[in-house]
Amino acid sequence: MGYHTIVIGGGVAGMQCASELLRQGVAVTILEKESELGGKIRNWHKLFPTFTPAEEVLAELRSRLISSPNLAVRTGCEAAKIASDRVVLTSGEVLECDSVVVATGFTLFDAKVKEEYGYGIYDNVITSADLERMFNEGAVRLKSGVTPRRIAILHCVGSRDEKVCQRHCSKVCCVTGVKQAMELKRMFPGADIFNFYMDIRMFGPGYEEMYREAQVDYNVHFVRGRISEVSPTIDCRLQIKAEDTLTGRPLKMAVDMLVLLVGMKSNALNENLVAECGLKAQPSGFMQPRDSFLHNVESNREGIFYAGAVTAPKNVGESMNEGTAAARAVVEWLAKR
Amino acid sequence: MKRSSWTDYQKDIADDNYYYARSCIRQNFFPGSEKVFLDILSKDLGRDIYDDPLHTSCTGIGYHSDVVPLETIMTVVARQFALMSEAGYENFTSSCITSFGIYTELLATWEEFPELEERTRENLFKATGREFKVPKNLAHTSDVMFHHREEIARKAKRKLVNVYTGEPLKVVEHIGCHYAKIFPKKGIGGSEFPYVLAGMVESWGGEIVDYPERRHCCGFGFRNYLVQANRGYSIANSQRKLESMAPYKPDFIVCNCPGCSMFLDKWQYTLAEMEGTTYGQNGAGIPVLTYEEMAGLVLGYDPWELGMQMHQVDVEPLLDKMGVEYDPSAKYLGGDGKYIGRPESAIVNSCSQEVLYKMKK
Amino acid sequence: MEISDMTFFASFCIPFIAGASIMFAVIAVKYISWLRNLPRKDWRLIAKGVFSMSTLRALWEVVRESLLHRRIFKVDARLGYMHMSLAFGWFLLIAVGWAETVAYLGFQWVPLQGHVFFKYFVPLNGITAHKPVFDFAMDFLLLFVLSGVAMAWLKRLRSRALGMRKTTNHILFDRVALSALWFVFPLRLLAESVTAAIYGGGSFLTGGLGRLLDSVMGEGALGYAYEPLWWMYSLALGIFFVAMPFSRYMHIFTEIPLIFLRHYRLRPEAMEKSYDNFEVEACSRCGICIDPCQLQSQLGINEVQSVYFLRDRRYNMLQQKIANNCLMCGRCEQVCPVGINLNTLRLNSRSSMRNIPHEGRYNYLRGVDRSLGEGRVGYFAGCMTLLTPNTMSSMKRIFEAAGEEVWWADKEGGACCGRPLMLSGEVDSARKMVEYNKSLFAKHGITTLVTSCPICLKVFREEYHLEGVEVLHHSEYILRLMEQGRLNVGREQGATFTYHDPCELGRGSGIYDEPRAVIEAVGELLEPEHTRHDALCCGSSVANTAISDAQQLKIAQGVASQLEETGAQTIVTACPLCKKAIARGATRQVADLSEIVARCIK
Amino acid sequence: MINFGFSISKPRAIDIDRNNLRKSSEITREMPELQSCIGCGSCTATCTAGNLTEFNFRKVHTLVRRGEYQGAYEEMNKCMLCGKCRLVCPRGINTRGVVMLIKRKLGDF
Repeated sequence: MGYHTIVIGGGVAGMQCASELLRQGVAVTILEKESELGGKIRNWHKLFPTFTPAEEVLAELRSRLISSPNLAVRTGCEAAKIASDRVVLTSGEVLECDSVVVATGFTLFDAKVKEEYGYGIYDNVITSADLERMFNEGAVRLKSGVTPRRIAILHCVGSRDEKVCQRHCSKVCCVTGVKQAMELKRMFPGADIFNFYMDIRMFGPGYEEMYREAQVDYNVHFVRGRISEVSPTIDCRLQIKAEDTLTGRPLKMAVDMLVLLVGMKSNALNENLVAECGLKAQPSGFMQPRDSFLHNVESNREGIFYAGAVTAPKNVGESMNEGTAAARAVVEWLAKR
Repeated sequence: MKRSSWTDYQKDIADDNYYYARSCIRQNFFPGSEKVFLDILSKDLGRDIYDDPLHTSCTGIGYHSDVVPLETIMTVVARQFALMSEAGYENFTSSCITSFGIYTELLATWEEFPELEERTRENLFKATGREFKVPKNLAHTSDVMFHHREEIARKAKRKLVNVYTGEPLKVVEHIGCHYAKIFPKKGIGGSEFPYVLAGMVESWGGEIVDYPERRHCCGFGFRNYLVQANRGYSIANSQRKLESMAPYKPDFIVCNCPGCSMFLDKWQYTLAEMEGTTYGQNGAGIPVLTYEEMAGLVLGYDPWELGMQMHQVDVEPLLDKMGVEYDPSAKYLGGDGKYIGRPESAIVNSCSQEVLYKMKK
Repeated sequence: MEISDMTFFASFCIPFIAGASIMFAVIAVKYISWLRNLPRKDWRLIAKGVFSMSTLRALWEVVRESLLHRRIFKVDARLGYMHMSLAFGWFLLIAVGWAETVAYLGFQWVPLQGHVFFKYFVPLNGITAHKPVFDFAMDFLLLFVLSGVAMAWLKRLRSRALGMRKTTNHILFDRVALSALWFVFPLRLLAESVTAAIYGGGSFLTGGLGRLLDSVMGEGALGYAYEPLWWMYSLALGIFFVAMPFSRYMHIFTEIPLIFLRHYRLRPEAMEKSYDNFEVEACSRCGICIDPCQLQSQLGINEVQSVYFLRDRRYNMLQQKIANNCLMCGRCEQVCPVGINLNTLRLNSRSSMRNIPHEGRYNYLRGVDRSLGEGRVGYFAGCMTLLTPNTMSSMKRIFEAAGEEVWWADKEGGACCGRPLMLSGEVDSARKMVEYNKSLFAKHGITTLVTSCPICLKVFREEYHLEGVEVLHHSEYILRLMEQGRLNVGREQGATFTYHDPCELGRGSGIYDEPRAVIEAVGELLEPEHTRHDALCCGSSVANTAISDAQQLKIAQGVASQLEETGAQTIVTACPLCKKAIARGATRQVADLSEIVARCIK
Repeated sequence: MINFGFSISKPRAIDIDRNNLRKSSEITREMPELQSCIGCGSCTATCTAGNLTEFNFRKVHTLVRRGEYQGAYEEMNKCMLCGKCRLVCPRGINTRGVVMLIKRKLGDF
């Protein structure tokens, strides 16, 4: 066809979208701000609910892109201004194109903002992303080098929280918390794992079954209640306080490690998309698709499309589906034009 | 200190020319502290601070106990501000945390609801014929002390160090709830990890103890203490804090809130008399200091001049550790040198754990 | 030679004599202590029964069951033959053997070993003239017993050949006794054959085998084998006798006093008592109870069936989880050849583990009365029925159609009947519920009590002792209304039903015909493969607190599929719990009896 | 000791570190499905005893799992074992078995 589309963001949605566009004969340039493609799951260990290694998914995605002469990958660069026919990079360089897919994903919530949990203050308060890194490194250890005996996992850090202006649900943290609890339990069968949750939202196929498995077969303890504060104990552990809302009693305990399930925040770049490119965002900061049902991979501007978590928190499978859907919408639009 | 998050919460503190508002509790239970604060500011630091005889209680205790209505307290506060304006000051500093909380809260209220400020102006004018300007700068006196901590450190006669071991003294800092829990941005270091006292302690050579119940309330809670039947709840809070800090073997507790200083000090006596438990080393209580007293000791003031004989838990073990020279016999002499009498011996001061253990049996 | 000069002792007899003495001594000690500990009430029953027809009837049952094993024949003819050949055959060997001694020696006292090892003592005492008729009879009987032994071996190897899916997994001690028993008869055969070969005598079996051995081994070798074989025979008997009172074979004797005591109306009760020993030790661990157990057949749970339960209880190694893991469906009790009251024993085992309830327990029931309406007829739906509201509304329609004034005992929720607590062994606590409900019934002056729950029915009938109140299951009540012409129902054209017998209603309360009569009045009834006494349990029995939900479901699915195989459109049952359970596993409509009646009311 | 006219309030918080979790882990080991409780409350909603008293099966077993054994035995003794809760439990928990187990572990059986 001779068309050229720029895909901004080389995460799973962007990669899938690019591969689909290439398959349909559209030339693609992927702009990626990091040094290589892969996005967030590059640092992820295993994916729920199947415990598939994230690397396996990435390897397949890379292989779909690898041999195409129509593909250009520009790493280490960011888009400053977007229009349907051209993208201006922060360096000032202008790239011409026929359409643009925005697949810039999300930003991980900065756990330091919830300072009562002591992230960055106490050694063994870590985030879910840190834990995945530890899994990838092959060892989960306390700062002192010993193995944790009791671990608390706190759900909804930076999600459903007016106090940090994150009203939305990040959707994937619940099941991630369950997955990580199970992985930890596999690693340390003798350890006690406590998941502190507000609601358990097991929205996907196999998720509820996984939750149940964690409860019954892995003996993971689930306590309904948000941890309110974290303090150090004299033996360098962490004392956490919460309410066990199902018994209506305050609850406290010392744990060796606290994992904060950080939520998905709308990408910091979205503000720029609104201010500079005439695109619309939702109150949550995520981009607003043209229509939630009929045009959910299209933006309010012709020729600019969305794929993946740029519009809302999504899991890997959903992001990839949107990549495919966006590619199809691009091709249709190009043909119609 | 490991944590640096306090730097995210900074506030402007005036450097000079303060209008001083006293604290009901502090001037009654720790009168030496208010005096020494004024002395330090004016004599040691050479700052201008005005102790106005016309000002009154902010009525915060009454307000928090539901006996003073909002309109009334707003008018009282407006009068304080009017007095400040009349005296030619713009920087308001209050000795009491409750008052500080009240001033902060009312300023925020007036900002959100200007009509309330208008009505307060009318009320004040009708009642007293005065008019007021909101202060340019509002700070708690501990903020002011924090602001000058490095200068005090330079002038220090001694440090918060155990003279026998050379180790820094272990200090538990307790921040009054109304300092930053209501308006985190108005406290140095915010509400989770306030730095106002920790900053002084660290500048003056001591070491801060971070213990599990650090954030917990001292238990005063206004109504909870004022009604006798509720005092069991009040004291249980102090007990929870003391139990939590005891394993760290702190050398003393320092508070910025007069109520907290009083309750953490006096409830130790009550707990010892009720249950036979003491929380300090060597079977005694843990001395509780106001930050003014702490600064006074650092600057070389005489402990009895600081009013430290007013404490329930004897401070002599701490003075010994710090190498402070004092006249033991002068402890109970009044300003005129006359003997003012001494309290009866109390478990919190005199008994070792072993004796207690036997008593309990 | 004079008989008085005859010798009836040889050193090889010592194991036999010792074994037999120990056996009789131990059995005597056991029986005496059990009898001594019987409660006074039981003694009175014995005194009343011993000089009555009961004794004769008991004697007849002993012949039927202890020797001929009629009940096992009912289970499976091959199995029956096996048990009969061993028991009756051995009995006859002893009896005919005794007659043989008499025939040779006249009525004369001969020591026990003289009878048992008669063939050995014949040549020893110079008796040369043989009595071929006895030789033949004894050989024939020996062959009879040996055929049983052969079948027992076969059963160990291939139980299905004898109609058993699964046989008992025995403990080591039983295996020793079993092996000794298996060797007794082959060794006897060999010893007698060798004797016949050397000294003559013996019929087709011992004589024949003797001649064969003679031709194969030669006389010298036989001479060497002669004494050792008799030794081994005696030793096998001795070992068996010593092991017997401590092993499953204690049943051989214990079943006999048990039959007598049972005819004198002794029964196990809610609390353990001395009589239980007779029942427990009368278990032969034949394992017939294993196959009907759905915990085994559906869930593959072993080691909990009655045979194991009784074994563990007998050896004082009963674990709570074994006692608790039973549906108490009564299917095993139905087939037990010894007729042991398995459910009651299981219950009183649970009871012995219970706690002593506090005085004030369940005091919250005091003064509570949430009942509705007025009438001489009381309707107690039962807790579970509250979760099957269709049953409730159908009963309401039936009552209205019949013009019955009804007092609704628990429509708005009431106290439990107490049976679930009893089934869990908390008999004393259950009494509180019994007292509460009784006072409620008395307060409202009912004369008939109808319930839709067979669990409640059983406890109302057996434990409540409601004077002047007739207790009916709704199936009985509905049938009665129809018979009295107070309830007119029409047939549903072409409607086919199958019926699931609830355990507590069928085997538990003997109500099989009434629900069937009701169903046949409204449509066609198709019987499933397992029905009436042999009906399966739905798996949700309140008696079992051990199995999981998934396991309950599996049992229910098994039952449902069997019911669906009948091709009936609707599965009918008469218990709310069964209905709930079967509905989980069924693809067809499951209805309570009352529902199909209510919708056919004219 | 001096009487000041009041007594010190006891803490209400569940202190996992102070509680002895041995019995609780025995209970969850024997009945792992108990951990799958999602707190829906249908057991208590249908419970006869729960409608006449404060008895709350869900709350009691949750407290027991947290090592709060005080009073659990007496509470469980309010249960009549009728089994309605087992019929309604969406997680398929063997509730009657749980009652028996908790009574056995924490009572004087």
